[in-house]
Amino acid sequence: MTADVSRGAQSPPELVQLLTPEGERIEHPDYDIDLTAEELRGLYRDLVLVRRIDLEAVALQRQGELGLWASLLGQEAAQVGSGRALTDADMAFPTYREHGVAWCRKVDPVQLLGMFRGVNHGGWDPVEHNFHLYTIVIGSQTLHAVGYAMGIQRDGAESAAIAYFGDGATSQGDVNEAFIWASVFNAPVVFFCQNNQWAISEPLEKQTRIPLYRRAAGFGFPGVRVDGNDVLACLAVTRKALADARSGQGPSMIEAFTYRMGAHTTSDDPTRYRVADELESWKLKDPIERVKAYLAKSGIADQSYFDAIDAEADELGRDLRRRCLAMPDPQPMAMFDHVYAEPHALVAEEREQYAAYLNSFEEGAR
Amino acid sequence: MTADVSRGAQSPPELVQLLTPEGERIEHPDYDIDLTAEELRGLYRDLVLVRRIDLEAVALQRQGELGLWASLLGQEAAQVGSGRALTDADMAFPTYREHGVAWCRKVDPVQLLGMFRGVNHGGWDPVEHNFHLYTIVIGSQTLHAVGYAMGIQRDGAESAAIAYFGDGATSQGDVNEAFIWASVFNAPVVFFCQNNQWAISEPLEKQTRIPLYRRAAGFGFPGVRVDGNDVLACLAVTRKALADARSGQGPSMIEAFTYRMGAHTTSDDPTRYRVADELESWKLKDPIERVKAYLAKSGIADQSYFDAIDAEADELGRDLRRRCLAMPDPQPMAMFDHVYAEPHALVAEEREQYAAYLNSFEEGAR
Amino acid sequence: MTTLTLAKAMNLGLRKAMEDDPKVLIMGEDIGKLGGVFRVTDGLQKDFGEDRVIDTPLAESGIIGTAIGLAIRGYRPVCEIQFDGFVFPAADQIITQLAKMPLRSLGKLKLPVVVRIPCGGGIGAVEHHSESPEAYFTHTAGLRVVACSNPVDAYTMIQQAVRSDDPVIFFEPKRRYWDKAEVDTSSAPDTWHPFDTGRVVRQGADLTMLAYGPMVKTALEAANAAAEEGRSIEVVDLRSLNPVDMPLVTESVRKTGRCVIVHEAPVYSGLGGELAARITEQCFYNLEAPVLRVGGFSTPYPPSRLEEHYLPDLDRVLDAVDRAFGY
Amino acid sequence: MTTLTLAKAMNLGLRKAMEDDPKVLIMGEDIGKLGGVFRVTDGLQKDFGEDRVIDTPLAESGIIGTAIGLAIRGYRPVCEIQFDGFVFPAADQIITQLAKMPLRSLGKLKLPVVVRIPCGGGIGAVEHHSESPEAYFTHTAGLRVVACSNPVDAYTMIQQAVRSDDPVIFFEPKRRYWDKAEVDTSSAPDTWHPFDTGRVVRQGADLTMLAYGPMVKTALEAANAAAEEGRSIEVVDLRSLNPVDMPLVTESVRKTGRCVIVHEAPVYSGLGGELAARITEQCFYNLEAPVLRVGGFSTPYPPSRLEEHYLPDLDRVLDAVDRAFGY
Ligand SMILES: Cc1ncc(C[n+]2csc(CCOP(=O)(O)OP(=O)(O)O)c2C)c(N)n1
Ligand SMILES: Cc1ncc(C[n+]2csc(CCOP(=O)(O)OP(=O)(O)O)c2C)c(N)n1
Ligand SMILES: [Mg+2]
Ligand SMILES: [Mg+2]
Repeated sequence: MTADVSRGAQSPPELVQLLTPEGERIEHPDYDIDLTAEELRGLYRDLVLVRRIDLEAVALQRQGELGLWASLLGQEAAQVGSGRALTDADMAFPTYREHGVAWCRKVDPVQLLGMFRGVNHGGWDPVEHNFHLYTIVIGSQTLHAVGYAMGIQRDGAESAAIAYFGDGATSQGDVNEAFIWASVFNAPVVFFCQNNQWAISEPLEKQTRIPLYRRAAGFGFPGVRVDGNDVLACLAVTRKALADARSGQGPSMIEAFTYRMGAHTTSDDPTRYRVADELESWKLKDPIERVKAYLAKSGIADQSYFDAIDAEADELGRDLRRRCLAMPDPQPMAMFDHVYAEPHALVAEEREQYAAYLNSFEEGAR
Repeated sequence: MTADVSRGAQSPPELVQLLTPEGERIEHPDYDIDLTAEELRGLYRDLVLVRRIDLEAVALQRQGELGLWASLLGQEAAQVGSGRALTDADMAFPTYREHGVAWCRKVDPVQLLGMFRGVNHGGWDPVEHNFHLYTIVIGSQTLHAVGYAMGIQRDGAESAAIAYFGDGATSQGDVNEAFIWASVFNAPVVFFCQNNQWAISEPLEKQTRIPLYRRAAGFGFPGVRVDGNDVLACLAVTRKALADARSGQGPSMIEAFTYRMGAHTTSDDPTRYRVADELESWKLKDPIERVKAYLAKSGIADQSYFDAIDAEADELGRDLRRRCLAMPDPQPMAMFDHVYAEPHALVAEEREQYAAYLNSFEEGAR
Repeated sequence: MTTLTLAKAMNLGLRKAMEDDPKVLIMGEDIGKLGGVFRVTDGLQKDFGEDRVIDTPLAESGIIGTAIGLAIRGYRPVCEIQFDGFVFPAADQIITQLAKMPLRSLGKLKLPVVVRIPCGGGIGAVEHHSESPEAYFTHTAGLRVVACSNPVDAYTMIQQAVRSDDPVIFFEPKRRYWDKAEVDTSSAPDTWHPFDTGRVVRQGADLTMLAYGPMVKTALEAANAAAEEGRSIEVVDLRSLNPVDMPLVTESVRKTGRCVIVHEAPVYSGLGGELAARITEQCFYNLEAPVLRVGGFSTPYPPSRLEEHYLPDLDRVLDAVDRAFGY
Repeated sequence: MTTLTLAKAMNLGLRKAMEDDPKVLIMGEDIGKLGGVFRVTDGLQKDFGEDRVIDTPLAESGIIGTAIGLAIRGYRPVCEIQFDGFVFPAADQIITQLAKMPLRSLGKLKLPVVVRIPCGGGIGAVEHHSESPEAYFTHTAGLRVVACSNPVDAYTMIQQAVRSDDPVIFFEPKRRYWDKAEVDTSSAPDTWHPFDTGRVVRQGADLTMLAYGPMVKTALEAANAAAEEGRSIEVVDLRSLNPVDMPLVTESVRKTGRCVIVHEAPVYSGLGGELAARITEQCFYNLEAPVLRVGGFSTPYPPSRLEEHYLPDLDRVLDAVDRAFGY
């Protein structure tokens, strides 16, 4: 039988896990990780702060300060785990939901709000942070990541690119082309798929009938499924994949199996398409609670530490709110900036005409 | 280890073969086929006639009667084997090279010449023959085949669609989206990839680093590699895949491992990019010779039969040439026909103006 | 007569089309249980089943490509592109296949595929959710391109689009989805305004204003405002963008001698250029002023806090009217 | 001075660009050993290696998408699209990413990507190999769009395109690839005609004819023929299609009072409409006749035995000239 898959006769997907939902530390033959107490506390802090940023942004949207927000609720571990696996020299290509990765890349959270507030399409310096701008067109950024990785290759550098994308994105031609390019050129890129089970209202079955990490094998590189709510496992698995990439072993795919706890965005109403039970069962797998339980149990952190982090989170939230409200609206003429890097007669003409038009009001000509 | 593929540690691809290059009939545990002597002779006849059509077309191009021709030389078995597996109710979606499948679908060979002669973009009735028009934009037709298969499903019909494409095409987003659609909807479609090792000047390694049939597993359906120069194996494997599709078992992929014996098209010059040795080694695997040897050895046919077929082929070639030369050029105003199915003011206006313009010459107004 | 929002009128029009012909299918992202992000397909999957209202994988090329296959098999798929800016992954299937296959087959294949695209800005959205890509399609021979501007047209035109044997790109003005009007859902199709014609939506004598989709409302407001200054503006809702109802347009311009074209898409190389050129050619001796255009700038659609500057509004339209009268 | 075909001039221009800047890469299908189907990249892979002259997998979206990634990393990729009709699978990456990312990044990212597209008909090819898709890109803010018409421009403009920090869509007139001219390959870049300007290629007094790419030659032939009838036609090679050198164009039209625009792309909703509208607005009182357009019809590009009817030729151009003088 030369067919690789006989229909339905698949072994169940394995899941790399290092920390159970109950906060128990378990071993995995292939993925080990040895973190200091400080590093472990750091991960907890990241998770809590990132969730707080997200909650504050949701609140800001509810109060009309943002036009929209795409919440990462439930995906903190996938993002912090993978984000903390990156070195400064690695380059990350996010979707619109990677606020936790942005945090790890030292992007000031207020800069994440710009596009959701409608003051810009992307506020931070992608070069300074080695964190690309949010990409909204599903899947496009995976090709950018591969191209960037081809650049790393040509530079002879020891770094890697990582492409973030969702379960829905796996259906896009671009993502599949990215897989092909990466494997043909053996590019130093990690495909990090956060399978949060939903693409807006569409459940995973609308995109695939087998576990997503198995796609990778079909393109000739390794795929692994990791517990996306387990920050340690996400860190370990991503570290390994990045190390492989940096050392010339080519691409891999990571499927972080997680769950979108909230709505797709603040515009969405998930009660129309999914049952509450599902959400409840995933609450038991919360990415933060298990770390907290582990830290407490193992004596690495105690209540006073948790309280301090909560306080820091509250201050972060307050600060974010304050600075969000203080964000200046862009000037009308900014519309014409940066359309081209070099002078462009048509844009210059339109800019001039529009400035004159606006002026005509101020001069009371109308 | 949850990774499906460890880099490099792959089992070598198996190849379904029922007839060796030496014309020996061999057994395969999964694919059996039992053909009457007449059917076997029929396949030989198909192969010879199809090659003859192709050679005649190449000659017509050399003599300026066609603008271009995409030769199927070397791929006759893949096309006749798969084409003869189809029932009348099945629907085939070809590329620009499926002259052998066209033959099996009873398309008059002269109709294949239309687009290469520049008199039309596709001459036959795709509905009458259940053979879609040639598609030039690489990969597009695979989605059409899947959509058509979804229609079969909705009709509750017992037939299937088959999508032809090349090794190069596997890199296109559309082909991958077709895989995804087919698997998600369990559509009755067979993906028939003729891996002729080349996409114009690019060898297979530019499209993939693993055997192409393994792509299928990553999308959750079976993939099989068949000796594309073995008409019996191609027939058997395609029959099975079509039967599976028709009986609700969903899609499969067949990689027919073959070789493009000629240039990509008559415009191409393969000496720029490939070595003659490769061609020589593939000549030993010729798809026709092995059938002839088998027929002779097994006494199913003798020289007089072969001579008769050759004579038929010559007559077919002559007839094709005659009718090619007799093909009328299209009338200028035909340009405006069939742009829309319903009346369209803009096309009507341009048609009228152009007719008047042409008239002005005839009336000697200029 | 029922009072309907434009979105609801679309919904009822689609429902009617599905009832009338079992070959009509609807496909797209999130159109099933969710009813589409604008609820245009609300309730249809519940009533017509998952085989006729198909939530697809997330890939626009796949949506159009499989719709073409379904059409070859005899179905009449209506595809939803979730937002204007997401039509581009499907550009290849639309331009090289959907538009050209009927001619390629010498008329043996008809592709009655409708591609619905909510378009335009003004809803405070993030990037890619506010664009007006009609010119990419009006330039593509083989496609019909239409835009509805009000609930009555939404209800009737979507049904006409589904019945058309040609591929139709169907633009819906997303910021007008919640505008209401009286719609007669019992009217007979042969009483409807013909599919490929425009309509004078306001009579006037001094200047012709051409608009379509979301800008029709703006044009009407501008005409009302201009009326207060004593200027009589005729407003034409083009409705069909390929073909355009040139007899209607030129009749109006010959009468008024002035013309302003309004669309949200960037002016440069947009549909307005075609209309201006065509009108000028056909009405050369009637024009008192050049045909003027008001539209988006030659920049990507700006962040939403600037969109009021980017989108043609009452003032910018009136400014163009002033300029037209300045000649 | 060397006598070069347009294809060879492209080749030498690319070679020079690669020599001048190690960050310049070339990528596309069949551009390595084969040297591209038109041999424009002939010999480059041999001399610059497979890392700088990259034969890619067969997928246009992948080509542009990875080129963008390479540009973010600091490279300057020159992508070859094998034929005009195959640019559409890349439409999404070009329109939503390449064109918009610089603004999205508020100028922090520059994307010096060149997309080379052999365009136009007249070579007796099969479907999709003879199209003129420039209007899809001139309408897309964020892109520069240029077309060369002769070996000298081919040599210089491709180098200017590579040096530009903006994304450039670079059209090459495929049926003129074998046209020859004297090219000075030692000229200094600062002596070259500026990148975003047009050029008067024939002086004239009575009518301005605008053309670009493959139609420049046809326009010149028409002007010569018209001269025999005593009509003095000024021919402008636009060279840059976004932006267009409007000062040059309007200066000419103000002088001549008549204008004919010629392109191979379908007239409807094509670039000619934009030019006609713009010229009419800026030269309203100078025009003796409406700006007329000659171009492709509103049909898919026909089979090659009809292309002589589809493509603007001497007679059709002269017919438009006649009509322009008829006013
Ligand atoms: C090309 C394209 N089509 C459609 C959309 C609209 N859209 C935005 S998010 C989304 C679902 C994405 O799902 P997934 O990839 O799983 O990511 P998630 O939102 O779950 O993080 C869709 C359909 C888009 N942004 N881009
Ligand atoms: C979208 C697209 N890009 C490029 C081309 C030009 N082209 C024609 S055939 C071909 C190679 C196809 O290779 P493969 O899929 O292996 O099929 P084969 O020709 O070997 O049968 C290319 C690049 C095309 N037709 N369509
Ligand atoms: Mg998801
Ligand atoms: Mg091939």
